[in-house]
Amino acid sequence: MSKLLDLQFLAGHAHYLLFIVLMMTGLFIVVDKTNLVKKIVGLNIFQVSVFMFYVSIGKVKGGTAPIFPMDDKYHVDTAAMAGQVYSNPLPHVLILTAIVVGIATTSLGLALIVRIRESFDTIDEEDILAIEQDMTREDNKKHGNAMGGLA
Amino acid sequence: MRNLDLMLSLFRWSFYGFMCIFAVDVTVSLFTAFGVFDIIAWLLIVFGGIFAIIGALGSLRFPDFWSRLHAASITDSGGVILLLMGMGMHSGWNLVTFKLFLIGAFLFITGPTSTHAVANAALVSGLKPPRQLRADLERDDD
Amino acid sequence: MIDTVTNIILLSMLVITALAIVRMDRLFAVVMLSGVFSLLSALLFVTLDAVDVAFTEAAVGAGISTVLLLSTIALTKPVEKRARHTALVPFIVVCVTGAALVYGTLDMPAFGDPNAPALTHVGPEYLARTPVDIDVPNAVTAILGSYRGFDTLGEAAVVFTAGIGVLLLLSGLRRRREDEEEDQA
Amino acid sequence: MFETMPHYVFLFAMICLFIAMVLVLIRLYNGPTLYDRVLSTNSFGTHTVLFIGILGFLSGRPDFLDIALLYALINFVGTIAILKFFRYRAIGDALEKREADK
Repeated sequence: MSKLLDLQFLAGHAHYLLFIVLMMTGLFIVVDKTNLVKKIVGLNIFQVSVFMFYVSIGKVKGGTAPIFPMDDKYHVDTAAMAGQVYSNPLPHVLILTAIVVGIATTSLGLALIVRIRESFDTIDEEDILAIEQDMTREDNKKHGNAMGGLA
Repeated sequence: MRNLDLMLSLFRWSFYGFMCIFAVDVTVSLFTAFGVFDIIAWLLIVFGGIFAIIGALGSLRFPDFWSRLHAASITDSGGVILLLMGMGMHSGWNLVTFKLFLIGAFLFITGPTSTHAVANAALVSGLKPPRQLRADLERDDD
Repeated sequence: MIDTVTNIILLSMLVITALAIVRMDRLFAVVMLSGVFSLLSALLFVTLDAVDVAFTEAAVGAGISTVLLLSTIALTKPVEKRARHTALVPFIVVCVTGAALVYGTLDMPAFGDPNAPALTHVGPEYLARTPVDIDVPNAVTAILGSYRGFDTLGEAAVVFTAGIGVLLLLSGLRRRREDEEEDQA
Repeated sequence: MFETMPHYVFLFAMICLFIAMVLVLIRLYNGPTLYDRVLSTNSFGTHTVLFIGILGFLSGRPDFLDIALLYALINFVGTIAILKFFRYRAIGDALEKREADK
């Protein structure tokens, strides 16, 4: 923990700390808020902070985006690349894939929310829980004896 | 006492003169170190930034929606045009200028359109202009 | 220096936006704040040299995601209810998780360190071979389309599955609703 | 002293845009009506477009203005989508029919 008091160390790791704060904000929304749409928004925040963390690993100090200069015949100009530092393109590729998959899962979750609202007439988690408990109680009343008093 | 006043005014005016000479000197050295276009570009960028702040400040501080609409249009017109023109003049004639022109043309079309759409939606939904403004509008109709 | 300060300011604005999302209970405002959130995160991607990621994040986060959230709210209720439980337990959970993650980052190399393990093996190889093998100026496109083409195929499969799932979930919506209205009438 | 003058100019513009973005964010957070929020979202998008341009010039690679162009486009589409939503309470035509029946 004494590392956190070192200013040099803190300057190099401040990004990571802020990513974690952001991630935990998303987690707090997912855990604490009962509205399902808001939970999806929280999940998005969590997701984006993970993406940023991942992309920040590929960043090189003094580097630029991995887009190479071209010469007159539209080939990559390897001579002009010589002194230039480029950031690592691999995290960018992986995160590009992850973003598209993320929007797919988000849309699936939102479709589920629409169906939940149709069935339960609410999108609040606690209300849904109460309704489900009521349904269980009803079932117990109806079929409890038939199941031998176990259900 | 009179001598003190005289001395103070002398001091003040010499200070002003010195500042004037300093300003002229700085300007001349700027113009000799850089071209005229560079300096115009910087002025445009600086004023564009100031306009952006003015617009944002207005949209924060103005009392009702309709005056905030007016303040936000300052950023959309003054800020965007000045900043894009400044960046274009700074980069010279190349692909970047063309892209900047494209952005400018697009914002020039979409900015007023979206602002009009917001204002229209607000008016249709029943957000009334303040009383004074409404009175002015009615007087114009007569 | 300026890069770091810009990053920190952008990240602080992101955190402020996220906290505003936590506090806001009108879902329209939450959706708009999340649109602003993804615009800001795309800005941060630009400063982290991930231009293509910023492109995608802007299109997906600020465009598609906002429209999807808005249409969901159109089909459901626009105002969030106050939670009945206390926020203490979630807060403790979040703090413990955050402390564990911070402990995990202590051993990481500093931000932008060129000797970090992540930057010394595969990345330079890709950067060196892309101009020779594929001759495309954008290294990200080259890797995405060629070296890691199967990843993209898997992504397409996932998106296809998700699309089928959404269609299955929403297919009978209007029909069922009309049936309901006929029943009520 | 004057060699880095363009640098300072762009830095000044960037700081201005930062301040403006924060002010617009505050208005977005406590705007009383929904239209205030839409307006400030739109304004924030414009600021973002300008910011990317400035950032490109400041980092010495102004080739990334394509992203700014994309932002401008998405910003416009987003604003129109939100307003269409407020007008008809639906993005597609799913609920318009029901709304018209009422």
